[in-house]
Amino acid sequence: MELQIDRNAVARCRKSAAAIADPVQAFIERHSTVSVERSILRLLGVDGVGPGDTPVPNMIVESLDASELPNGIAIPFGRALVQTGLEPRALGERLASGGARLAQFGDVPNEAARGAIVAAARAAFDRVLARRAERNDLMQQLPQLPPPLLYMIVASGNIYEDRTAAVAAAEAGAQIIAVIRSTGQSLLDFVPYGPTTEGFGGTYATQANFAIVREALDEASRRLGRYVMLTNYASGLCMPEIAAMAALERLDMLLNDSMYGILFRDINMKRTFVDQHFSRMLNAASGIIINTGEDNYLTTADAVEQAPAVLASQFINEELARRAGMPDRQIGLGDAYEIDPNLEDGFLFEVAQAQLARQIFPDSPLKYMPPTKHMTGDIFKGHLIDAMFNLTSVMTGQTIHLCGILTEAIHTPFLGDRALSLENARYIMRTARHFGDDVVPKPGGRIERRAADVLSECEILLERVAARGLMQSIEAGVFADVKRSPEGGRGFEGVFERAPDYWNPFEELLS
Amino acid sequence: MELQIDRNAVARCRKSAAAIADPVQAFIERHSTVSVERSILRLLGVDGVGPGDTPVPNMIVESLDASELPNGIAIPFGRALVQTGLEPRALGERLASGGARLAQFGDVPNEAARGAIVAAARAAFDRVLARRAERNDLMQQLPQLPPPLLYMIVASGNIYEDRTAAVAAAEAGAQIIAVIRSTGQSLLDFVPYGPTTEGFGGTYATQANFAIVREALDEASRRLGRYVMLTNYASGLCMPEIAAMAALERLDMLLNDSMYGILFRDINMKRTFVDQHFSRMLNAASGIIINTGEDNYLTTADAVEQAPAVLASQFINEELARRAGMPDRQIGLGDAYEIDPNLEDGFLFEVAQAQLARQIFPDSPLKYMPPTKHMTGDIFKGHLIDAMFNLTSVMTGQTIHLCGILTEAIHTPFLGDRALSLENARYIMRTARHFGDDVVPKPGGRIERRAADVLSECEILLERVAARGLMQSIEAGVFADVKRSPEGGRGFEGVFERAPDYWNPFEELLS
Amino acid sequence: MIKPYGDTLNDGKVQLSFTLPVPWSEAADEAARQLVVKMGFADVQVAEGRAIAESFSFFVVYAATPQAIDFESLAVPSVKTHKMTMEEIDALIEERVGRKVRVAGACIGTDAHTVGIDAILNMKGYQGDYGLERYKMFETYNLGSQVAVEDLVRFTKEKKIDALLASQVVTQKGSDVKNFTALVELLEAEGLRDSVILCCGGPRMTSLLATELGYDAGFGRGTLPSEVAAFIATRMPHRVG
Amino acid sequence: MIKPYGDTLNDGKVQLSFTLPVPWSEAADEAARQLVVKMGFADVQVAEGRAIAESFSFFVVYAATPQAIDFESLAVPSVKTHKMTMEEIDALIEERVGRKVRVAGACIGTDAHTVGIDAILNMKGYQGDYGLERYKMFETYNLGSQVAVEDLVRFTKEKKIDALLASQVVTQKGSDVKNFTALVELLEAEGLRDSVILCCGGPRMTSLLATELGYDAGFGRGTLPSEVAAFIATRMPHRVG
Ligand code: B12
Ligand code: B12
Ligand SMILES: Cc1ncc(COP(=O)(O)O)c(C=O)c1O
Ligand SMILES: Cc1ncc(COP(=O)(O)O)c(C=O)c1O
Repeated sequence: MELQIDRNAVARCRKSAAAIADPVQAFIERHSTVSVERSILRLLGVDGVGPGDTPVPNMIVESLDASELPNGIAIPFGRALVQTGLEPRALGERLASGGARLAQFGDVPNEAARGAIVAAARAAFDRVLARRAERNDLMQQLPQLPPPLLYMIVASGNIYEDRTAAVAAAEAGAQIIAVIRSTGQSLLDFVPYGPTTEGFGGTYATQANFAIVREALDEASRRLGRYVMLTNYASGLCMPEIAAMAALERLDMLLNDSMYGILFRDINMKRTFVDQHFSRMLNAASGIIINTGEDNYLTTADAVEQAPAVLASQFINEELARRAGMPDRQIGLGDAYEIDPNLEDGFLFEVAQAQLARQIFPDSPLKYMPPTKHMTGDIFKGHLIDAMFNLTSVMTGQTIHLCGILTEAIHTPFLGDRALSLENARYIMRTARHFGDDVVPKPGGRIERRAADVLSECEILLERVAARGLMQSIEAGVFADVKRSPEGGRGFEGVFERAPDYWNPFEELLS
Repeated sequence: MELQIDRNAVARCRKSAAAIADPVQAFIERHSTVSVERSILRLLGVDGVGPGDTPVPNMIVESLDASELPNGIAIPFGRALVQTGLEPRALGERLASGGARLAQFGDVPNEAARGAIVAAARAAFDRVLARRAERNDLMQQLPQLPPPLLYMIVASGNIYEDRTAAVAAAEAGAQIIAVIRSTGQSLLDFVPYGPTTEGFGGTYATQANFAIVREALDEASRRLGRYVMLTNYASGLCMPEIAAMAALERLDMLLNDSMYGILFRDINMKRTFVDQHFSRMLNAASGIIINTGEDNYLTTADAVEQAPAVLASQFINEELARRAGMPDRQIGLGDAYEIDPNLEDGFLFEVAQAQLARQIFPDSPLKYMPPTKHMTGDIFKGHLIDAMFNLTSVMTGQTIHLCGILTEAIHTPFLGDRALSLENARYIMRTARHFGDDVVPKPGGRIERRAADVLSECEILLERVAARGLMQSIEAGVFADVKRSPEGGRGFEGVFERAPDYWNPFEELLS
Repeated sequence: MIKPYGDTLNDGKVQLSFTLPVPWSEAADEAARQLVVKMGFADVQVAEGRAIAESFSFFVVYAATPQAIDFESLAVPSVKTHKMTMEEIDALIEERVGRKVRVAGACIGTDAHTVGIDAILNMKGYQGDYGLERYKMFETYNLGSQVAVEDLVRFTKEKKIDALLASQVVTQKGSDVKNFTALVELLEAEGLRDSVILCCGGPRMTSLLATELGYDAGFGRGTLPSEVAAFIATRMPHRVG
Repeated sequence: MIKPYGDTLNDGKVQLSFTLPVPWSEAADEAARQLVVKMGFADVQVAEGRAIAESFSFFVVYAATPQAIDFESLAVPSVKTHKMTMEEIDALIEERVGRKVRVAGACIGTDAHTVGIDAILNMKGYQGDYGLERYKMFETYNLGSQVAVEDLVRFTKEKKIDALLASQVVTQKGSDVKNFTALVELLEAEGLRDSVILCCGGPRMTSLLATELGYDAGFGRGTLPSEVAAFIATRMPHRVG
């Protein structure tokens, strides 16, 4: 497939995206959040929970005086490191148990504190790089099957059932396993701790849970002779912390998109823009591919109408990700197959949209989401809609392929549902493997016209957003028909302006 | 879709087909069969059964002296008509009940007999034309939906359950209903009589059964505002008789292919070539579209390898049908989607083959058969293979579309299976309605190369068949890996050489 | 009495599929067959059995159930009996209630699936059927997603809500039933239960379940706004009068 | 004891689908639900119910079965235990029987589905596994399709057949069982039953069913020729010796 597209229009879109990113980026650089600070602690090695299951990083950051927070957690924690001579984790536990308070180490000179932190941060950074190297080695030894990479979700609520399901899915052909989070975790201003066995619509994202599934998948990867990737969700109130945990547990991808949080979780935009930036810096360093959430726009609003907004959001997400230091090959922009199955020629529209994204973002490991909105209890029909999605994906060379599941409208997937879904994808992608290479859209035909329309509407939209500002545009409901105000939503109280002396030791390491 | 195909090769294929048909046609013209003779009686109005449920037409033909048969049934029957003054049907009953014997009317002059028959035949012919006109009127008033015409089978064994199923299928979107025959009916050298409620894998084709479903579908057609077609099977030992019955009961299509009978039912080739010719003359006059059975080759032999043989057989069938006076628009050549679903790029091969047939036979209402051989008990997978078949059909503009059924490998379809199957076809054909118009096969790509290969292999095959003769080629196993000898198989005893005075009153009317 | 219909009246034919946690083998096929026999089916045919993972097998089975159901005497409470247009509904309220009816809707608990409740409330409506906001005689409050039951009850009290619409889309582990129950209980505790028309909805909701939960009505998949509007409009007069 | 596995061990989750001969309505959904409850399932969810024709409705249901099966103690006669190669099988016959084994196969009754029996007998074989004709130590007669039971028994007697392979693919209305039974009965009547290894096959055949029908072995979907060859080869010595 090769569409004729207007390359100048694409260039103009990128220019608008840069103009949109500028003020957001300026805001980000002037601010930090409680979650960014907690992630610094986590990277340094702080972990565990205190009374009431409050995570130690939360306890430590909360223990800071309101006047001290604008300088960041690093220096106060560094002072305590110097003074106690403890390792970060042990220090964290001491602080959490009440055996010490950060305030009591005020005497330690800044320079010494900074030195201690720099050493610890460098060690942490090396740990991250070591896990990244480990991934590279494994992927060399155990090459993946060619894309579209079949991505499968597990979501039982119980990490041990998830592990069983993950391994079974890998055996049935899955190349990426996502452990879906429990409903509402993205609204928690902390990350739960330890292995968990209770969750609704998903399983809590905890570091222990990450490790449990990673280990099982490593074992399966060796057995199957191909590396099976693991992914989870960063978006929410704890983006940077989850990014830190994922780096340490060698996750391979993360859903990471503040637009998702803003629109679909009513998370404060300022908070999450700042969180997103630092989390993406971490993802960049740890070699984690991010997945953005444009697909979600199509689940609430009309997919035909929203196509230009999806593309616009992809341009913005690309720009923001690049500014966090991400190479294109780690920027998995999202899209979805959500056009009404009853629409005549809907398939042609889907092909147009998917191919357009493929050509505009040639190096992005595009993430293609399956039909969800129009899935019903008719599993037989649903299986077919998924098949047309699979066909579109292989035709247009999508990279990360979320397998659609015939029971989408009924329950989080059963083990057997997953097998049917993978069989669907494998069959369609085999029987039509090179179909996309073998046909050309008729010049001026329906597919090409649709692609041109989406691109030109996107261009206009981006210009409007650039003129108005991203935050104001979101306020006006430009994306997914949802309106959010810059000061509204959850987590705003966790945003603070950086003092002149603010310091985040990882920012330097990661840039 | 538009393939670049070698028009000269196509012309050469047609030339070979003509060369192949010549000796077959010459043979046909020198012979008749018991079934042809019985069909003459049926057309004249003879019907009913005698002792032991033997149909009256059989009793009458069998009552003829071996020495008389070569002159045909018409004159002896005409003599009896003259002498008794009865209507054909009543005369038949009289003869069947033993109340009279054909032999006793030897005195009636030939001319008088001929005159009586000509009058009766003309009346019969008018009845056929009247039914045809009726169809034309209905199709004007109740226009069908655009092709691919969704064709659905019913096969309960019980005509009343079939009727229920036929109406339900029509309501669910079917445009053509086929009542599958009971296993083994094609081997019966007579047509069963009356409404029937017992059959295996299908329901007996009887005139009463035809009428029952036709009436129900006419009612449904009016209610739904679109004409629903009815079809059944002629191939077998009674091709011309079923063609006669179908003409009288306004069936719209008939499976009519002696190659099917030869290869898959071990029916004698001489018998069935002769039967086929007269049955097709009848079909031509009654406006019935024939469906040929090339698809069957793919169910026993490898579909990739057999593609040239399928095409070759289509050329031959086209030629033989034209010689029976059929216009192209009534010659529904068969093909099927039977390539192994595990073959990489199998879909591309299917598209190539379907499109090739579409372009070579532009005016034929191509009959496209669904996957059957590779269907398994995995109904979910089967539903997907059917979906790719549906896609291929709408992309390549097939006309008569037999809907694949997800339970193909399990049982003759349930009512619910049919609904799912129709929903499959309707969904795929809607969402991808103009996809075929909107893409072009890449010149020199896999699809085009495959089409070119099939065509050139077909050309070679046709040349070989022309050189060797059709009957000898069948004997050599050229088609579907099945070998049959010219004198072997069932029904050979029913073939006879025409005496110089042989007369079939309908031959003149139909030419 | 009716039975499932395969290809013959009352043949009882049913399709089943399931996974067994055993590696595939001929014995696994047989286990599947015996299991379906144990479920009470006759004529059991294991059409497909295959490995879907090292220690799981998947089966497709066809079988005949001996069970039948007396369809005629089935009593199903339906809330969708009278089809009414927006104009008729507005007119009914105007005439019989004489003031705007105050309706509040929310997606309760941690559920963030607002598309369903929005479909009922927003102007735009659902499948060409306008939402309650479009009606002259409704005053509509859409509280959105993840609304705590406490907040909803407080709001009901404050705004003197006449009809309360609660939505639950996530049903895993019975979370919908839990939240719906919490809402009724809190309304009762606050003495508000009888002063509102209480409706619940979501893709798995049925009239019967709603009744069991103590709601006045329940609306399932494919509900149209006008059906909900008609229900409220026909109930209101009883409350007011 | 094992149960169907949805997403949690022993949750018993099963998918069902079926048609009811009633026009669709909310009451039809409820009838579907009650019917599945009557079948003994718990946690019944009618995921889909819709009209598929004026007087028929189709349902997709998920439910949990309370039934479990003792997988460990399941006794399944399997004929496919020893995997042997063509060479091993030929060698075994050569050594233990010392002559060619005469095998006849046919598709009996009015059944014309020869692809399956051909797959077992023809040179070419099935899925890369050679057919019996290719074996040095089998003398193979493929009688083709639509072979009357009488003809097959006559042939068996005439040619002193050692192993008889009967195929039935059409199973509608139990026609396979009828034909298979007729074959055993005629063999018995002719006093030939004990002098042949009697095998049946077809896509719906299971070892258990074959045993019930009085056959020595039954082969179902996906059978490889070598499995049949191995069975015959290991049985022959008992007959001869
Ligand atoms: C869109 C969607 C989302 C969107 C929601 C956006 C939004 N603002 O609503 C997003 C992406 C945010 C989302 C997230 C999640 N989702 Co979701 N989602 C869906 C999806 C695809 C469509 C739901 C939908 O919009 N349907 C269309 C509307 C119009 O239909 P409806 O809701 O049934 O409403 C109609 C009727 O039911 C009725 N109605 C509904 N409520 C009410 C109330 C009243 C009073 C009345 C009168 C009528 C009424 O009227 C409506 C019009 O007819 C479904 C799958 C599916 N195809 O159904 C999954 C689904 C509902 N989601 C699911 C899950 C698990 C989640 C997550 C928990 C996943 C996770 N762990 O991250 C999250 C968390 C959400 C949360 N906290 O609640 C599961 C629920 C499983 C279950 N049965 O418990 C589903 C079924 C997918 C699946 N198979 O896993 N999701
Ligand atoms: C090909 C085919 C045909 C071809 C047959 C050509 C031929 N020469 O065989 C044709 C087109 C002629 C045909 C006709 C009919 N068919 Co047909 N056909 C099929 C189809 C598509 C494939 C069967 C097949 O070849 N399978 C592949 C082989 C390799 O598998 P197999 O037979 O299972 O064999 C394997 C094992 O079972 C085993 N095996 C089989 N036999 C034996 C015997 C022994 C001794 C051993 C050891 C092993 C063994 O080994 C084999 C290799 O593993 C099936 C649907 C399907 N997908 O299954 C319908 C199907 C079998 N046909 C069916 C019907 C009803 C018919 C007709 C009666 C329809 C009609 N009314 O016209 C006719 C009549 C045929 C007749 N008189 O028997 C039904 C049977 C329904 C039922 N369960 O009763 C099916 C299931 C389709 C359907 N859903 O309606 N058919
Ligand atoms: C980008 C992105 N992040 C996160 C999530 C999931 O977040 P939550 O855990 O809030 O459901 C999604 C879900 O679709 C997503 O698209
Ligand atoms: C051309 C043709 N005729 C007839 C039939 C059916 O014939 P029978 O009744 O012998 O099964 C078929 C079946 O596929 C066919 O393709």
